Amino acid sequence: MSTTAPKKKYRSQKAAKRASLAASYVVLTILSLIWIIPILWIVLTAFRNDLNESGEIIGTVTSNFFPNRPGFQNFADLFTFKMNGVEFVFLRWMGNTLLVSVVCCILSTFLILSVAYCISKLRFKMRKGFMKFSMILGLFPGFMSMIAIYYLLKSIGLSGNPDNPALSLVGLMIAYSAGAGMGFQVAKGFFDVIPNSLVESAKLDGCTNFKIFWKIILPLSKPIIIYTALMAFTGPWMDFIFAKVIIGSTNTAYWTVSVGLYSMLYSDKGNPDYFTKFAAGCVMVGIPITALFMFLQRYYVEGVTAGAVKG
Amino acid sequence: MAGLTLKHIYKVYENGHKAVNDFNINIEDKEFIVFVGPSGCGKSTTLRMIAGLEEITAGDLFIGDTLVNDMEPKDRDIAMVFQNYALYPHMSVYENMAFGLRNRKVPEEVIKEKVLNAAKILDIEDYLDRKPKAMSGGQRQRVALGRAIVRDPKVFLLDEPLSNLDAKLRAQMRTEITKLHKSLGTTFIYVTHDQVEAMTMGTRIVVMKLGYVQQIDTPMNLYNKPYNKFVAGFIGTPQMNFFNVRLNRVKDKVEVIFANGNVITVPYEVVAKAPDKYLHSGVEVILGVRPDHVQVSEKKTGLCGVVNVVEHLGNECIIYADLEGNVENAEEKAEEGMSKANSITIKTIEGIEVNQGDKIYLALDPHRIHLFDKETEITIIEEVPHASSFMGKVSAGKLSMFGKSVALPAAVKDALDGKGEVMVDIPPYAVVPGKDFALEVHDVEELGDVRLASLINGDRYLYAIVDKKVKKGDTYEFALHLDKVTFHAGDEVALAPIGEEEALIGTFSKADRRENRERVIDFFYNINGVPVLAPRENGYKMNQVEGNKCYKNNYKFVINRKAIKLAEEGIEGDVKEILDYGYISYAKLDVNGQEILVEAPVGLADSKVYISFAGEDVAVHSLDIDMRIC
Amino acid sequence: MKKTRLLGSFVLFGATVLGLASCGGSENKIVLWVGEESYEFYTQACKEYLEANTDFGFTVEVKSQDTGTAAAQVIADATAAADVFTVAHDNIGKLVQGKYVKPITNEELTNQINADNPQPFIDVAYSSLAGEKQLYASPYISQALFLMYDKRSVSDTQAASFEGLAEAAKAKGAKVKGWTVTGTDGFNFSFTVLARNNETKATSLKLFEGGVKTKGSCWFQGDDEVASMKWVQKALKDPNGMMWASDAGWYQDIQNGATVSVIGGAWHFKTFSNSVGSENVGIAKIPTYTLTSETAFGTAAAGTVMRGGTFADCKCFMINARSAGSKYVAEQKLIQYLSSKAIQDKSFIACNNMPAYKGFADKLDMIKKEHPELSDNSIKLARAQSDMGEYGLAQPFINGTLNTYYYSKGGPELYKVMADQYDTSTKKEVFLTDADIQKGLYRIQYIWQHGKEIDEKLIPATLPAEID
Amino acid sequence: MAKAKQIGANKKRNWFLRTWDNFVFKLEEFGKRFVDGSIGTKLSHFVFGAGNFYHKQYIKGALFLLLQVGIILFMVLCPSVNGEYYGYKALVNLALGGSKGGEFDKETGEQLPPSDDKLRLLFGLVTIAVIVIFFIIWLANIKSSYKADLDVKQGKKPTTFIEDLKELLDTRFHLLMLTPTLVAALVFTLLPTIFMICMAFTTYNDFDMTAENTTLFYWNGVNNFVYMFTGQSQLGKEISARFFPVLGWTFLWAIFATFTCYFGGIILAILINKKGLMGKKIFRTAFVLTIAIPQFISLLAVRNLFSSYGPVNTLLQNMGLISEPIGFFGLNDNDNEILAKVMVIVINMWLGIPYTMLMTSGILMNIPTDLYEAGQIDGASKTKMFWKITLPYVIFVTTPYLIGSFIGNINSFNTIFLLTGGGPTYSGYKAGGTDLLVTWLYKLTIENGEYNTGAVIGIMTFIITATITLITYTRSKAYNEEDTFQ
Repeated sequence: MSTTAPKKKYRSQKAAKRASLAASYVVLTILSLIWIIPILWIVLTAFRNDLNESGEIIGTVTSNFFPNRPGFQNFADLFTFKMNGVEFVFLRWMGNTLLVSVVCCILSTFLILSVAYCISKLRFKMRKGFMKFSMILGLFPGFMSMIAIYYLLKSIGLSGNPDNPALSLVGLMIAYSAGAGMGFQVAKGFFDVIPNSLVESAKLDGCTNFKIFWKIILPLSKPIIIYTALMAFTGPWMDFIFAKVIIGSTNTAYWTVSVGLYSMLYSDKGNPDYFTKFAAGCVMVGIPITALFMFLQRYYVEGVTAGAVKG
Repeated sequence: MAGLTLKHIYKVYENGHKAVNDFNINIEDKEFIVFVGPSGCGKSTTLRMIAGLEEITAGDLFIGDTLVNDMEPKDRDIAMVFQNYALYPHMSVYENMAFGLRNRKVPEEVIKEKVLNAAKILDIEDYLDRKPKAMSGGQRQRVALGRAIVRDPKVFLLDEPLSNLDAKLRAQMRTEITKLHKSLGTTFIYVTHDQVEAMTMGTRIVVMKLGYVQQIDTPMNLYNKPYNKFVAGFIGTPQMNFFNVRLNRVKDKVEVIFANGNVITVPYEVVAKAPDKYLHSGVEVILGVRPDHVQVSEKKTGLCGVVNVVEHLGNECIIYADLEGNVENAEEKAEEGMSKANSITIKTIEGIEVNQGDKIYLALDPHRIHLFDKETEITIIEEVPHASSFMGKVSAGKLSMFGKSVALPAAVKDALDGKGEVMVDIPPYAVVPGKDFALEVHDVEELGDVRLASLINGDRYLYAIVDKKVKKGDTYEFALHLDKVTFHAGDEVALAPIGEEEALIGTFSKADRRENRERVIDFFYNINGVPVLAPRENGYKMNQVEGNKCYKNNYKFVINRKAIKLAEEGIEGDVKEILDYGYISYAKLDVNGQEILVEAPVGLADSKVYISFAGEDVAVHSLDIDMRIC
Repeated sequence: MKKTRLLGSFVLFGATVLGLASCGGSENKIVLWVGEESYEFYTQACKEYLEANTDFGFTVEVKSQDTGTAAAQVIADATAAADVFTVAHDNIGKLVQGKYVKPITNEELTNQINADNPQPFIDVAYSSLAGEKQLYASPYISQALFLMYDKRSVSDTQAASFEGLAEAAKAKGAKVKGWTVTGTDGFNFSFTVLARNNETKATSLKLFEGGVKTKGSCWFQGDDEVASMKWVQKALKDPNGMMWASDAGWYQDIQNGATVSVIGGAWHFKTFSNSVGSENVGIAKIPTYTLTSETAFGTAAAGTVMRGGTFADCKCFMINARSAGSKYVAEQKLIQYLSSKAIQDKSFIACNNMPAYKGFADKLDMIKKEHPELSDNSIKLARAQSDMGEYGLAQPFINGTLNTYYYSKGGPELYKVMADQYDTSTKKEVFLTDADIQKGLYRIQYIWQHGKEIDEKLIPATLPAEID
Repeated sequence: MAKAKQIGANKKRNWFLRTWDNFVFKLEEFGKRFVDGSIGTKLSHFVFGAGNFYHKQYIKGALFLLLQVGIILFMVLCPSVNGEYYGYKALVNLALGGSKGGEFDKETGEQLPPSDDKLRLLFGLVTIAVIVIFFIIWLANIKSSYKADLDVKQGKKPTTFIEDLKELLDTRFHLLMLTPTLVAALVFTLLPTIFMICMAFTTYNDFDMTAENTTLFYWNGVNNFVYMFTGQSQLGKEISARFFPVLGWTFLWAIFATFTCYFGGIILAILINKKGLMGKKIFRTAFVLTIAIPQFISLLAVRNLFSSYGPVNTLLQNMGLISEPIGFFGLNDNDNEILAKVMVIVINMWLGIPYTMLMTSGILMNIPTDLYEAGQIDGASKTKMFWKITLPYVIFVTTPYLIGSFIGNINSFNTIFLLTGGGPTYSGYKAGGTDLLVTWLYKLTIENGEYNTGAVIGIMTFIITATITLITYTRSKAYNEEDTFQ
């Protein structure tokens, strides 16, 4: 019945919406796949126990994405993995890193929060000076100071000490936490959001500054406390340059897990055959940290936005 | 329970912005003072300075009679209710109210009793264990009040506490706060931008604009006798109508000529106190009349308009009308804040049959009109008129006025010889009992501690401050203190009056001296190299406000002329001339380039003279920013 | 200044004072660094030694530290380094010059070193500091490059010559390469630099001959070298010829069949056998290559058969400079035991370390009989390394500064650019003509003799030319 | 009131004059304090804590005294670590510079190990820091005893130690909170940074045995900088040839890395936060995964994924797109440098986008929705709304972050180091194709021990980042409104 006047072609809002939604679903799935593939590949490699002709497990990178013969052998080897004559070295690395990250988490969170509170809520003579000082110091590339820090710690026997190498872990803790205080910007961004009238009414109620911090500010800053603790905790798990210099490349038993994993492949003792073990190690390290992240994601997002907005 | 005194309080931020300028007030105990004004006028800053949350740049703040400038907020024994209530979100209502007392180590049972008592007053007993999040705005507002009450402080500070509430709740809370003030009997200082709250709650109101105090007075005085156009426009709703008009005196009536040609007349009595120059339609002035003082009249009046919009509010109605008469560019003429040259608002009781398009005649209540100077926007009908001006003839060293002629003292004679006709502005305090002139007393007004008499001189009045004895109808014999009078010849000033104060530029310094093995520091004002010992607390204040700069910068020292004496030695000044005003004579001195007048005997011969004054009489003003330091 | 700042700095300062006391090596422990592959063996050896000599007076702690980077560790932080450590002999110069090591003074040890070792190793062990020669190192492992090939694709005869390797590779695939090298530093691809005439075993190369740095002691512009360079340039272009190790590493190139053989040392053997499977491991001397009309030059006429050469190197024990008193004496006794012939044999049996002492090759068959459990691969390994001895050249070593000239300062990198005929910084084809090649070799020789590159303009027009 | 002529109105004294005045003023005040202070104060100029003892503040007095004795012992006894001295000897060594190394120990005639000259420079700086602290403590102890004098003069009792501690919890609370971080920052950040800066003015170079004299370390003024730009020394030539190409690439990298991640993150956030889209949580978790995994694991995973025999190369070969494996990350010498740079930026997007996406989603949540409704009514199309409402709002809010991330990217080390290790190496030069200033600095210092040249590069990087920060930061809104908004 083409006689009726042609319907004015305008896309009904509902149709347009559905089409654009469909398009974004497709795009998003592709993008998520792209983001997931490398991680998926490492996890799959961790479970790959393909054999070469002579029946041994192929440890190197191979062309197949999916394992022909999945199994837990790599993890088993990882536990008994020996490097530089040190038995069960991977477990020791995990232990060392856990110890360092727990101590750093406590120390750094305390330092960051105390500095952030001071800069955000207290007014004192050298306040702008301190902020500029911390900004400028942040601009220097860190490598050169690594050597100086190594020698500073060495002079108080906390690193490169042949008698008790375990002390270099203490040295690493100090080195990580020492710099933490200067990274107060994100926490300060969060404290700025807490209304000043709360602090002022507490002052009128006769509180000392300490009491205001302890009784009023801290109870209200659960998200930023968790964000800072999370960042401080995951720090030692990610750094592999600094730790190697402080602990020393011959001190294998006291390495952190990141230094260990990196050395498995790319140091002079590295061997491409260890790649599957490396993948297993990555999975072992990745799982706890990812779980922590997913669990605390809400606070992480809050920290990120608070920091970013105030800068 | 205590009063408050603020003397010359200034607040200047580092970037030079002057938030509060020369704030002076003396608050009695149990008063309910309201600071009102548009946002950014410095009202909250002043409140925060009283609370100690903001540092006072200069000036003295007394609570009771103790100086509290440097005292910690918690020691000032004041309580404050914040605009956003500032309740601790993680504490229950009970803990919120008890927090202050716990800090002061008050025993738990006393706290419990006080909190419950306060809760009863504000009937929030059954919310005591709730968290602030779980309560409405009004309830939270009450908790904030409760928190202040339990402290039973000397002074109660409230920073726009009702601005976050809805209209109905706001009205209800207004009455509750006023009731609270009555029951507690504490001094309240209340900050708001809502003039309705100010008018309904305050015993006295401070109107502020851009950091300057416009007027401090009771609500009714503000309503009826606004000091300037801003206060008039700010107080009262709907807003006062303003028109640019000219005044022309015709015998005992004064014609008010509108820009669009309408003319109305008011009795001369109403504008008697206005300076004469306004009354000859030479100068444009601003006429202000409140909508409630404009009535729709049956019979024809000089003012008529066409009804534009009518708003019925139940018990009264508001009519917006356009005045008739051709005004070429009515739109442009209306500056900011002025109602368009030809539109007027009228508030009348309900029941008047008026609807859009009707032509109505309007009658202004002559006794409720206000007139403001166009430039300064200050009212021209001041309670105590600034000055009354009359013509006078000068010939052969004699001045003939008021039907009499009197010999002129030397100083005036030299200034006026050959001027002939002069216009003389005579301030009320320049008329003193004496033999030179006599006029009949038309009326005497009692204005607080001042008695103002209006003396008839032809068709105008000379206003004079008189003592108890003078009554209506007497003939008052008086003389004129010519040094306080201004003589105009043509349009430039032939002889200006002599002010009360003198200003000298100098520096500030300190010196140590040993007094029984102790180091004692003295502070000095140095003018022209001559040190004058300054009071010690001024020295501390200078250091506090200006820091180390105080010993480097120059300052303006303002001294009351009465306090300046001639002495053997002191600040050297060379005499330029002697001004003899008959009852008093002055020496005009040049103190290294700065010219000042000092009381001096007529016969003073020597050309070089030394003047001295006491440090206590000196007020130090900063030169960089217009601020009185101490 | 506020009071609390003092508390903070006081606490830190106190820590510094206290910390100092705890530092410094403890007295009665000797720390020994050995290569990772022989870590177990030497731990066991030291245990046996201590049981045998109860009056030794020191405990010994063995740690594993790659011999390649041991020297760098010592220089970086001498106090944190071991008391006795093992380095490849090319590091001796640096360590002696920087006074990080102590000379060997023990009479018996000196005699053992002079008696057991071949002359090139002895020359290397002595070094001069401030003019006076002293014994610093005790060799215990010898090394030489050799060929490792995948027997599944290369027959033993093909492994004898590079042309054979190319042929085997061609059979496997159009793009399969004949052989690769394990690294691009001066040592690992020096087989063409050190190539010799297969029969006469002579070469026109002179590398600090007689261990002196005089005008004539270096010569790199000989016809053999030019011919070898032209040969290696062609080999790199040949689809089945030579390839550099890929980013994934030579190990994966073999495993994935990109190449069929690799030239490497004993320390690559374990990884190589893992990648192809121990039964497919083939070992041979470095193959020969025959010059063709394209690759011939001057006296190195077409048809001459050259064989790739190698450095005859050794790993040695050295003593940390901080050793003193009775510990210093004990350390030398321990070195004497660990570098004795008997222990060297045991270490060969346990972890394929090629002994350094003279005449080991002849004992090979006897050892094979006594230790049937030894795989014939390890025997072949030993055989290949000792055969290469004739074609080997002990790395030149005059004093600390010398071998860093040879080894670095752009020498090896320039050689590689010549071989690739492509300069990555200028993105242009270079060294295409014989004259360019001679100019390149001249520049490398200049580096050997002066430790820095010569300015382009100063190169004389007619080459080859003497350099003083 | 006769208007007094404005003579001598204060002209604005510039900053230097003002600081000079303050300094002179403080000096006079110091002199006066000595003259009229109590005996205790006078004594405290020489013996720390004397003033406090005089005023019966025993604990405080004891603390000051202990500090003085401790520092003097430190300076005189020169404690030594591995043969390197603190104390006055360190100062002497620092001034002399240049260690002959290998002196012979007098008693045993043994040859001493060479003094490690890095330590010499460091211990010299530590000693100078101790002297500065000594000076600060000296001033503090005088001021504290003078304050006690004033208290006595005004009839008050001098503050007891407990009162001082209480004061710490209130009026001087910021001191208590900042001191640990400040001390840590001074010792572990400032001192090492100064160490680095000084290093640029010495000949210090771990492995350069070619130096004729064997002194490893002596001050040679600005030669390092001169060498670098004129290429006199062989090393200088090498550095100057590569400095500007590397600088150019560092900027290119910072710009690309920052803006790709920034806009990528915004677009992704908008996609995910589209109304009516289900499964937001799942999608976001997929992306957040890359932030959760430690960076070095994900980067090494990607590096091996793209290696010659890894899945990607094999896939491309099977599909016939390429004949032999491509070196994506310039790990082999003659790989394509441009490809390496592009790949590094793409992988950096893979790492950076989730972070900005999270941040933007947080911000998108609090864009007032009525803006969009108004837009819809005005008939604005989806894209118009993006350009006119969403983008301007997000950009306005996140400008401080943008600046921060730009600076971060100039110093971003992991991505380049782990993926390309500096990219296709240039024959003879240390800086490779994709080397940033930071990775090049790492190669120079940690790998090759050329500390002085590394320090020069480090200082150059600082100067560049500092100028950018100053220009953008001071003009940005965040700086001047920093504390007014609260």
